[in-house]
Amino acid sequence: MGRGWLTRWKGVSLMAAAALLLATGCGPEYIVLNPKGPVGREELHLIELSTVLVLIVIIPVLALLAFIVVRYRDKPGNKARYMPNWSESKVLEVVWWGIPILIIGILSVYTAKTTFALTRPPEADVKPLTIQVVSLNWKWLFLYPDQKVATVNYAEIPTGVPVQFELTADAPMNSFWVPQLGGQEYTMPGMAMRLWLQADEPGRYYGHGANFTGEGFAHDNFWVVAKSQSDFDRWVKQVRSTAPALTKAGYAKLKQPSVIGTAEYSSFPPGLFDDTVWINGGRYMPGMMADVTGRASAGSHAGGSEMNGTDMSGMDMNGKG
Amino acid sequence: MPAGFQHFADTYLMWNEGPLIWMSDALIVLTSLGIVGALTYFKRWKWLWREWLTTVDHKKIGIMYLIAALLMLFRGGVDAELMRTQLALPGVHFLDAEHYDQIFTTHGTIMILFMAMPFIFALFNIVVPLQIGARDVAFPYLNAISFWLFFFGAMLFNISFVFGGSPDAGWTSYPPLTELGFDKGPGENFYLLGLQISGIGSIATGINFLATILKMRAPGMTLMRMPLFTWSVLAACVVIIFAFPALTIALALLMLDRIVGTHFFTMLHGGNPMMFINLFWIWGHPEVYIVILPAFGVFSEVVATFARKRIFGYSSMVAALMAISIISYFVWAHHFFTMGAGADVNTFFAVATMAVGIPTGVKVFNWLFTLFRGRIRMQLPMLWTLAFVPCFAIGGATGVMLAVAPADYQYHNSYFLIAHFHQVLIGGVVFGMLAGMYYWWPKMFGFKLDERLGRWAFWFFNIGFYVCFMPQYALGFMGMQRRMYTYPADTGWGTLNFVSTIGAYLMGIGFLFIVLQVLYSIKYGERDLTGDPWDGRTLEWSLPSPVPHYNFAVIPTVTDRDMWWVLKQEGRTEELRPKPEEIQPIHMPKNSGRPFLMGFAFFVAGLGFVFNWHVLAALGLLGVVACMIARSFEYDDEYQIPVEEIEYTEAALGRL
Amino acid sequence: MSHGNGHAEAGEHRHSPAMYIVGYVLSLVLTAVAFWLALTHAMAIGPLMWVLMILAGLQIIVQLYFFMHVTEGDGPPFHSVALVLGLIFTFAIALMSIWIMSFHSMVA
Amino acid sequence: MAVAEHAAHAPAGAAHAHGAGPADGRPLEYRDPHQSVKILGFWLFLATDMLLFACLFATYLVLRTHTDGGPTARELFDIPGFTAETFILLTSSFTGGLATLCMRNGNKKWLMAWLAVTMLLGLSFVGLEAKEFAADVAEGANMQRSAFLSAFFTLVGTHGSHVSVGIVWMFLTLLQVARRGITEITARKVFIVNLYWHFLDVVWVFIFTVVYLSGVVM
Ligand code: HEA
Ligand code: HEA
Ligand code: CUA
Ligand SMILES: [Cu+2]
Repeated sequence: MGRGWLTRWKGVSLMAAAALLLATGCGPEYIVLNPKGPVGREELHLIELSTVLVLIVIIPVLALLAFIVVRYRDKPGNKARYMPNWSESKVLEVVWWGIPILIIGILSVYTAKTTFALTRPPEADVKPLTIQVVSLNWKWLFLYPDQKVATVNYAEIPTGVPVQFELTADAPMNSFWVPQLGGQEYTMPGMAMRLWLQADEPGRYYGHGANFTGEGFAHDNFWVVAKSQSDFDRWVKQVRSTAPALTKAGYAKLKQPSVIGTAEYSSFPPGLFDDTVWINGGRYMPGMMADVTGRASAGSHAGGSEMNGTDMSGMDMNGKG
Repeated sequence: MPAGFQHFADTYLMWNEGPLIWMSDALIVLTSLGIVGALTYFKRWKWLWREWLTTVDHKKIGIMYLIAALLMLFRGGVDAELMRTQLALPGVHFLDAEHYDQIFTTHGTIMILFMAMPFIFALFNIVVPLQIGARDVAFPYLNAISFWLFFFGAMLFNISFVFGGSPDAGWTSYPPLTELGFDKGPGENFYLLGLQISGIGSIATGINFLATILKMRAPGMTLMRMPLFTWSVLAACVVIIFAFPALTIALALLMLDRIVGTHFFTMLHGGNPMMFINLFWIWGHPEVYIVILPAFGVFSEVVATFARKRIFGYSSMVAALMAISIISYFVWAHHFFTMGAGADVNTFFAVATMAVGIPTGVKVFNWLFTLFRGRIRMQLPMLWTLAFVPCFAIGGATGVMLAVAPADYQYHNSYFLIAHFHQVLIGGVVFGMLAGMYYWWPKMFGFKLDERLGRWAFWFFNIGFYVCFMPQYALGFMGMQRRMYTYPADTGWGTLNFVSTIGAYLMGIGFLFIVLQVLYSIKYGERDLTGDPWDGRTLEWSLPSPVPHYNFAVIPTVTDRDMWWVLKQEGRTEELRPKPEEIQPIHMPKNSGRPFLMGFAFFVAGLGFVFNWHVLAALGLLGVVACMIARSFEYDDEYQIPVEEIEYTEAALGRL
Repeated sequence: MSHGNGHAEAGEHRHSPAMYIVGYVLSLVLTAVAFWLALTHAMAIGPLMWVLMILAGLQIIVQLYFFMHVTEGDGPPFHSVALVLGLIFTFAIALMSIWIMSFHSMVA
Repeated sequence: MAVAEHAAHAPAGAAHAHGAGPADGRPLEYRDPHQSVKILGFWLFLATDMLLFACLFATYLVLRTHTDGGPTARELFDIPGFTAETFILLTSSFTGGLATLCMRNGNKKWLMAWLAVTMLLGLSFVGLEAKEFAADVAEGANMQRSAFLSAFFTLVGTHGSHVSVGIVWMFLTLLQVARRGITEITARKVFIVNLYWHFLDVVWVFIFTVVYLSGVVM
């Protein structure tokens, strides 16, 4: 058994080392660890920082355990000290209440900072692009309110431009996740959330719904395609001129549960996003419509809001955070 | 076939669902026939009723919980093996989406509510009264009710697989996916009612053990002399009584939505699905601490016993337990950091969550320093405890990483999360419960479990664990989401999934060794004649194994922490033997069939609600009410054990 | 001794009818004040809510002390500890749920 | 402390000699540890019940404004109605308290009388509430109408069904007192059912504050 234990701890530390390796170096298939934009990078920094901080405590714990088990085994002739009644030590207690407090303290500060930072656009001086995202069963509808085009199951974005994704669902709650660009955010019926992402290099980035939505969930992926601004503009023009329009009826059909490929539309019913949010309960969210809309049909709903009279100032809907 | 039967078979027996269901159907029918046959053949029906179904003895109730937990571990484990088989390679069609969804849902629900919960309750029941020097729990009758509510709740949940269809929206069961609009089937109703019924039982258990620990301690056993396992039960019960009501409400409201047509969580008419998520985790997070705290208690007992050393930093340990149980109440939103409730909300809950790591760390260090300068005996309970430390430390550390809200945006709902919680649930709860089972097994049954087979189980399960779950962290970084029934080859997830599946099989083999070990030891296991096979420290080891049903012939007067150890050191063990002149008649609660009937009535009512059969539901509820009223008028619920009988029993055990 | 009429010994009554009457009057007064404040719109809505909640809090104390005999019991007051914890959690659930579900963010 | 509790399972004699001595100054229901532990158990139950209501309150508060174009709180609530309910329940809490008082004085007749009065007050409370609900439903304000109404009916209805259970329970207790007189067991039962009753009164105070009063002023 003695040897068994030694090899076992070796095994564990080997695996820990392997995990570490995976977490730092690693091939392109580790998409979370190979971010292609500022948001994902910032999150990766935090992942790295937290890994290092917890390892500072965990590694000594593992080492100590290995040492103790080897040294204080109950075997004949073991000369290590045996103190059956030694059970208090103020100094030690202070150490192991203190060190974790310290580490958690440091981690908390960085967590707070980044949490707040991610609610702001990654780049302040570039005019952001807005894309509205509606998760459906089991597909993703992307609406470009300024370009007036729409796509299904893929979205094109220009590189170097902060993209403001406005998220909602017209189906059970899902989660919008493009690991290489940054972390996810729920898409919820009746809610319009905001998620800032940005791609720095051209590429085709894997995206997937991350919150279970039923039978078709496994096939609920999409792509975010980043290209230069000029390529992006060309793509918009092309969609506008060649693709069919998304009509109300078309949307109703899209909404039916199904798994489909990609599609693009040269236009979509104005206010589609806001109406969707509104119908599914958005009218109960103070501040939400004021923030998200301002563009489309908010005005027509303003009178109906049940939230009249409550204090809405400062209640800004911010996706992240 | 008559049309009526055809319809019945299609709707409820799900005949067109394929071989998986047929096999389970056949298995269940065969097992039931086998049990009925065996009971009849050996003329054990009466015995079953008298000794088990009507018992109010905490030790027997504990054993029934234990059996149920092991069975459910098997059922949940088979689910896990099925899932892992399906995921071993990309694009497999061993299970289709529908069945896979059902299986991960039942796997998660069963493992947490019908495996982990009864396992901890098993140990509560078996150990707590013995450790504090009591004859039974505060409310033995209620204790039996708790068990039968758990049992029939679990039954209701489990029959869904072959009768009407399983739930398939995850153990978290988020609406609106679980609202009628998206989920017609009775599966979700099974989930809601099965959990509701057993949840009521859990609340009662929490109250019962809290009252027991606060009020039934032997003279001299002050709070700060209580064994740490009892302390951990106290802490867990505090969490139970304050957290479970949230589950009750979450389930009740969703059920109202489904059955009565209200709009709490629907998409239309002003419902707010997020509120369910909120309520669910108000319970759900504390729930994971409910199951881990008793495991912490087990480790504290085992570490001290097998290192032959006083537990290090006892008061710190107590403070840490209480701190964990209170803080655990203020962290629930970390399960939905990505809901976008606001940077302020996320920051608050992130910091609170990380803070739990501090008292937990204190416990880890105190265990280590209990071992330090001790003499460590590598017997099975100790092995599992030693395996727990690294496993839980790593799992806890990844928990802290998840608590970093912005990082969680990348981990959430990925296999990184799956790896985290299996590491704490298996490395913490399952290892802990197994350690406890091995430790107290002789006390329950009077024999030890075979050491050699146990080691095989241990190594298979442990190595299997790391092989299964370490790759899942990596899969998380590769962007693999949870709850996908299959994935395409070009994702590159195939290799690691394959490795993970191998690990799961190894764990399965480990479990088979445990089964083998139990069967083997029943026949050949080393008998425990002293009542103190591990050279223990606390009161339960002063009693013979198995313990007579009145526990202590004479209630001891406690003078120390680890009193039994101290007495042994000073050669004063005689003090805990009953002296003839001190023996007096003992009052014990009478057996009652009513808790069983009441559980059954709940089951009937539940079934009625599942299928909207209102008459059946009403009949069931009527049965429940009848049981309660009958109890209200019951005055004569105790009997007396005469002195002669006690003397006779004790003499036969060689203690007089 | 039959149980029906015994135990009337004087010393054991810490609660005279006076206690109950005081409790009742207090609860009536507190309620009346709450009604009056609310129905006459005597205050702005924000402060009014605070005052109403404080009045309700006082009602808890009245019921607990005058009617429910919280201060009694044998052994340490475990039940009071449970109540205090329960109250803390109650308010935590209610207030934090509102906080979470209002979905507003502190940053612009 | 633990010494006293231990009597619960100490050999018969001591624990079961009813009335461990009149001079020990403890009320009847606390004298037998078998009974007094049930009182603690019941307090713990009240704590969990409190959390149950906490969750319902939280849900109500979140869904309060989600009226889906249907009736709002202000339109729905009937001020004289809930005022009457409030004062009836407060009074019943008082009479329940008097029942405990009489029990401690060993006065079986008045104990039963006050319990009966309390029950009657409780009944009239439930009756008024049922009437209020029926009126609401008649106006089309049923619990399927909107999330607000779902939450309202569930919260207030849960309280109402607690009160109904309390009435039945009080009745059962009353029967037992009538049959057996004031014993350690019946005393404990009376004490506990009254704890329950006062607790429901407290919950109601919050319902009229958070639901009704806030509803009509907002
Ligand atoms: C027994 C069960 C158990 C336990 C004990 C824990 C313990 C912890 N968990 Fe875990 N958790 C689950 C079961 C458990 N969890 C489950 C089931 C889920 C997912 C549910 C689902 O979605 O289906 C989950 C999900 C989950 C999430 C949500 C993630 C997401 O959905 O995106 C988070 C986020 O904060 C989290 C954090 C933590 C933390 C910080 C701890 C801490 O308590 C851990 C503390 C322990 C240590 C830290 C190790 C020991 C300490 C030291 C050795 C010294 C000090 C260390 C440091 C200073 C770092 N857990
Ligand atoms: C205490 C809780 C607990 C325990 C012990 C386990 C144990 C295991 N779990 Fe589980 N798991 C959960 C709680 C738990 N799990 C929860 C809460 C979820 C989330 C559910 C949800 O998303 O809703 C989950 C989800 C989950 C998933 C993710 C599914 C998905 O999202 O798609 C996976 C995948 O690998 C998995 C695997 C396993 C494995 C391999 C084991 C192994 O430890 C099992 C070991 C096996 C046995 C103990 C039994 C052995 C069986 C036999 C002996 C039969 C022999 C047969 C063969 C070998 C084929 N679990
Ligand atoms: Cu969601 Cu405002
Ligand atoms: Cu949690």
